[in-house]
Amino acid sequence: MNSTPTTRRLVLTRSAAVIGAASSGLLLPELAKAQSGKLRVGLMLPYTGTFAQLGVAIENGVRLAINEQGGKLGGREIEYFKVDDESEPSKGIENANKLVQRDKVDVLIGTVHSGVQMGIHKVARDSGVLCLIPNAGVHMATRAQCAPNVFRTSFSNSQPTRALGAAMVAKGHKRAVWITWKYAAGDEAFEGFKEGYLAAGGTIIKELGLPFPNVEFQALLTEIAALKPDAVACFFAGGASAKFMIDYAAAGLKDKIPLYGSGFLTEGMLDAAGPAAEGVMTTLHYGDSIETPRNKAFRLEYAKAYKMQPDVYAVQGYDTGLLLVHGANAVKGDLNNKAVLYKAMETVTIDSPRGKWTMSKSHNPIQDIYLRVVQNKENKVIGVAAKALADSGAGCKMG
Amino acid sequence: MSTPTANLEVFPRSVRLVLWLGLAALAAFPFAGSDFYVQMVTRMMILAIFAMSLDLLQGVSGLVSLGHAAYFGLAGYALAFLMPQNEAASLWLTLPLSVLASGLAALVIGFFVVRTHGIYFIMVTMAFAQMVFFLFFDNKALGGSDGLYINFKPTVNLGGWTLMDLDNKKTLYFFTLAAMLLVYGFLRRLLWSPFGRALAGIRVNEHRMRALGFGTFGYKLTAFSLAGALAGLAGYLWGVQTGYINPELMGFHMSAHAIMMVILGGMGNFAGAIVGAFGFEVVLHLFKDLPQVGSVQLGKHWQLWMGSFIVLVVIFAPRGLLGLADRLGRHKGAADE
Amino acid sequence: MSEVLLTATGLTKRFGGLAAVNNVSLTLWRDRIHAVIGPNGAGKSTLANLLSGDLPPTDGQVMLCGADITGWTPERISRQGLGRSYQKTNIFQAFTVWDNVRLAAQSRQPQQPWNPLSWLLTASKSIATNDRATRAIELSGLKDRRVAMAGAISHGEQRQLEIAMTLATEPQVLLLDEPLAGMGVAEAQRMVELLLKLKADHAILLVEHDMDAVFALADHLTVMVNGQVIASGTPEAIRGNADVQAAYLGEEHA
Amino acid sequence: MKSKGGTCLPFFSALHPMDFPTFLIQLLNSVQYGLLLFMLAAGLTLIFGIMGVVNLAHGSFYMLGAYLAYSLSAQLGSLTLALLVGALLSVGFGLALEWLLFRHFYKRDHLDQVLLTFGLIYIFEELRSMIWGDDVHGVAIPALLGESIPLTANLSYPVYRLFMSAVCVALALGLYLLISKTRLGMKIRAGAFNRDMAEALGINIKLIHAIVFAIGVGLAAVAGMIAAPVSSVYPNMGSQVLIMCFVVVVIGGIGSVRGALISALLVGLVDTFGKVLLPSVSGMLVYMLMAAVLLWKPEGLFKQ
Repeated sequence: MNSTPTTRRLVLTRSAAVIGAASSGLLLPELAKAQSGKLRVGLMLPYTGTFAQLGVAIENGVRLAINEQGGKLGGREIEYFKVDDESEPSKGIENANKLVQRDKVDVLIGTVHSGVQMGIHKVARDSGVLCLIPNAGVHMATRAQCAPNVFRTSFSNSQPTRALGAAMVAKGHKRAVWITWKYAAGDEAFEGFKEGYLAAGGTIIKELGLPFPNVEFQALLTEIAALKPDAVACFFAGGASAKFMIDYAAAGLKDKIPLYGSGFLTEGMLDAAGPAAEGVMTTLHYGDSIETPRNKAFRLEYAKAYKMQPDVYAVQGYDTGLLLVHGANAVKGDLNNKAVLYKAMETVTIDSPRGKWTMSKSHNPIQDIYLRVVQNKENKVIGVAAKALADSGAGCKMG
Repeated sequence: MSTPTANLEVFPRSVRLVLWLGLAALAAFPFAGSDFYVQMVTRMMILAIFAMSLDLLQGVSGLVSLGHAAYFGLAGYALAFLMPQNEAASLWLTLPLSVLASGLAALVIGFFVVRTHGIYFIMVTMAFAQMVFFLFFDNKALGGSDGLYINFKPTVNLGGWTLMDLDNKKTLYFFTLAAMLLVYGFLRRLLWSPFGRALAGIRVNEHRMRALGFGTFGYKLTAFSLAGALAGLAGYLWGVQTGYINPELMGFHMSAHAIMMVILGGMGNFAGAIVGAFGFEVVLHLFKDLPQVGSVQLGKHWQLWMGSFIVLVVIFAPRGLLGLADRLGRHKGAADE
Repeated sequence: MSEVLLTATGLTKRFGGLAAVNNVSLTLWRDRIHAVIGPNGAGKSTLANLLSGDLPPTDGQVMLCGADITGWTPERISRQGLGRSYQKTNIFQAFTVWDNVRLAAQSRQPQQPWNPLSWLLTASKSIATNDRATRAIELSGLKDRRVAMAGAISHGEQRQLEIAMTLATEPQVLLLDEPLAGMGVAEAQRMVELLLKLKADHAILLVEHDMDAVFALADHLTVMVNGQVIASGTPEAIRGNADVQAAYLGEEHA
Repeated sequence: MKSKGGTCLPFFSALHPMDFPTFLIQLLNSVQYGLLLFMLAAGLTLIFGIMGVVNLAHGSFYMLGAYLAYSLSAQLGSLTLALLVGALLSVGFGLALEWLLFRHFYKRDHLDQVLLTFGLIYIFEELRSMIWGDDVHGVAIPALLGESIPLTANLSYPVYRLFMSAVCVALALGLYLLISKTRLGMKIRAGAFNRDMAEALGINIKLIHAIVFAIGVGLAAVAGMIAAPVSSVYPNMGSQVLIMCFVVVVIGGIGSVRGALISALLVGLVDTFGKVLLPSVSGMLVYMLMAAVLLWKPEGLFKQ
């Protein structure tokens, strides 16, 4: 396809324009950074790709909590800065720096993907900027690499699954097969399950794993059938978890071998999975149907504000907002008063839709984990699987 | 496949001028830009080295590797494993070893892949890169899916005395700039060496080269290993700058982006690779930072703009930005006479 | 008093069932032009490919300058002293005439791509290479087309360039696949003169369609039909050969 | 490859025996997966082999199919109907795309094609997110295919998967007949063999190419639609199958539909048993297979 000189010239001028615009575009934020009195809140969340809707839910939650304070933090006006982290770990550092160094944010809220969190965490530790983790459960953030300026309001990867064991044994399921993807989150979820299940007196007869993000489960389902365990416990998240439940049911296993899992198996997957999800039991730090006024009020307010139902991610975002509000109020909006700020955040008790929770020494929630069962397309909470469950925080030097 | 067109190997004055201006800008930039932009440009220069290393294969030898990121990432991992947990290791030790690691990997893999041609070559390089990717992704011992931190920057000492402190962002900037210029100078030299000419011949007509008595396998394998080693240099610098490496650095997208950078700038002359790397990154950032217009957040749809941009480039500027500059330069010349 | 440079004995190439070249033997002498003729699909080009190593023979043996080159790679055979031009013009379109020939000449320098020192030399400054290239280009009469783009010059000139590149490798044996194909009268005439000039210190195998040229040039003729040699001998002998007239010349002159 | 803590899967967990019925079922799984892969790869290999176009965006067509199945089955209330309409839509889409972009790239360098289609991936992803959003959706399995056939005490095989396999086989046969028996097929082969010759024979090569491309897109989309009910529909689902498709095509030999079938089954086999027998390296196995095959036959099993 040969292009005429005119188009060529066009394109050159065009590309010249692009470059020019680019360079100016690169310097613009610099100029805009006239130190306004506004408190700068950075949101580094996935807005494209597999986790996009999680990013949106989290941002909604954060904004909801802050808007409850009249959109102010400790009396200060705020300005939001957003970066799409694409759930792309190789860009984690770069994107975090965009917020910390370019936009000079006072607090960085992010993110969903554990790999990206590694990047954010590095930047947070190096720069000392206040960092709130609204989802990613990667262990190191509140263990070996824990930092005074990093707080997590969601969970550690092993927290939800640690509560599974007791519930399963209670139901008489003493021999279980574990299945997950072979990646860090899967490994950490397994750690939790293993500790909880063995402690409760169960035995793991086999541990199955398939490469991430492979979704061809049939081979392993066949193996599960051959192993004939009392129950299956799993960790899957994202689109593929719906497929897993569908395949599991279609293979006729659902009625023979009960399926348990970390709550992320069913979160946001119930429409997709349909009947295949019915009866699946999961443990998580939240459930839509928690029968407390606090939760009801929150859900109503959220639905009003955003014309959609909140999920666990929205709650995590909301709690992140609450924590930030609490801290900011304690220092009258002066986030540089770190000592006071951190003290306030460490000693906080968050009155969350998921129930009251406190901050562990390693800055990870000490929270109740609920046992939920899927009933007519809803995660029905049928009890508390573990009260005030804390992450070990192993290797954290703080506190 | 179309008959290969002549690469823009010798630059007309217009292009040379642009390049010199660019260099001047790079040298001056740290004194103007803030830390963030200094780091950003440092990263761009690192990617430029990466792109140049690919250009040696893609542009000069006509070997399109869709797995070049593997060698980029490997050196980063090498650095991570060489760097002790609680003290800094020396650059004199870690740099050569990391680059060597990538080079050797490329040599071994190259031994298999340079036998294949055209689309098969594209696919086999991809396959081997995927293997490397999963090797690191699936194994906790190698860092697993979350990757590894590199807690220290390598020390650069001579005798008892510190040559430079790479923790200083400006120092790292100029160190990277020097590396980039060094690589560029080296590759330009190599382009006109008998080796480089033979590679060019292989690109245009490998069959004829063999009939003329060239053992093309040796040439291609050497080019592949050399490119791997240089990609390793880039990966090493990446590891030094970010202090965090993960499997995605070896992933499919990283490789594809490198290909794009080389094409965007213009193949076969290394300057194009540099221009392309900068252009690609700048454009990407530009699109992601697009402002809100009315109710639409333009930046949110950066994938759309990026995709369209790439498509337009392929259609209108198959020879890349430098190719365009060259073409227009000639038009002007014609007009003046 | 001339010497044998290449002998092929019982060369055979089968593609699946059919034999494109079947038990062909021939000998090339320095200072002689040996022409292979035959109708389309007679297996002439396949024969050429067997000799140059572009195809491995199914059976048979090839000796070149005292070495058994059967099954060698093209590059090795080339370095052993066989230079080949192609029926379908096979040059570096994207390079200038000079670069084409220079590159060909470079093939006779020691090749060590893995040697870092060789990466720092400048190819165009190699005196040995340039001399070789200059000789080849002057011999083939392309002296004043050096700077032209190989893709841009006339067909005839491209054929000359083919020869020039071959000569730049300083071969003992020249294997020319239809060098006259598609040439104008004048061009053809120049080519014929060139070949006669080259004959002096090369052994030449000429695969050619142009009968007049062949009979004008060749010292020895081999006639192939369906992959087999039906006749071999001096031009006179071939002219007189009944089979040949039946199988080939008849059709050709009809 | 044991590693401290976390999952340390025994390197060769097959050391505990696999009983025969289980083995048979795994075989069935392999075939079933292989057939699905084939349906995806067939379109790719056609476009490859006949137009010589490297199409990285093939996965996007798969995704397009899945999302079409989602919306259409909701609109029309029947998956079968959705299949038909979706197939037509996607073929139309293919024709448009061919006319707008691809036909200008047949003669271009592989490089340009890689680039073009990589750009398209970005565009399709964004359009998908604009049109359908980023949620995960499910597609109901038609009632009469919803059953499962009991195989062992506690394992049964979903009828729908058998249906999928059946469709794939049917398509494989259809393709075979189309290419080797019909006039169109003859023309296609002629075009692939030598376009100039074909043109000389008065074959409208442009039209042939357009048709083949559309068929390719159609195949990918249909694969997506068929798979939607079991795979569920989610962002980026295309990119995950893409690479696997390329592996299949390359192992089989570019342009060879038969090769694609064989290699798809091969890949299915390796992937399925790899997960069970060599879990610790299952991620790499398929690529090892590809590398091995190409070292043995640098142009795939069935070179055209």
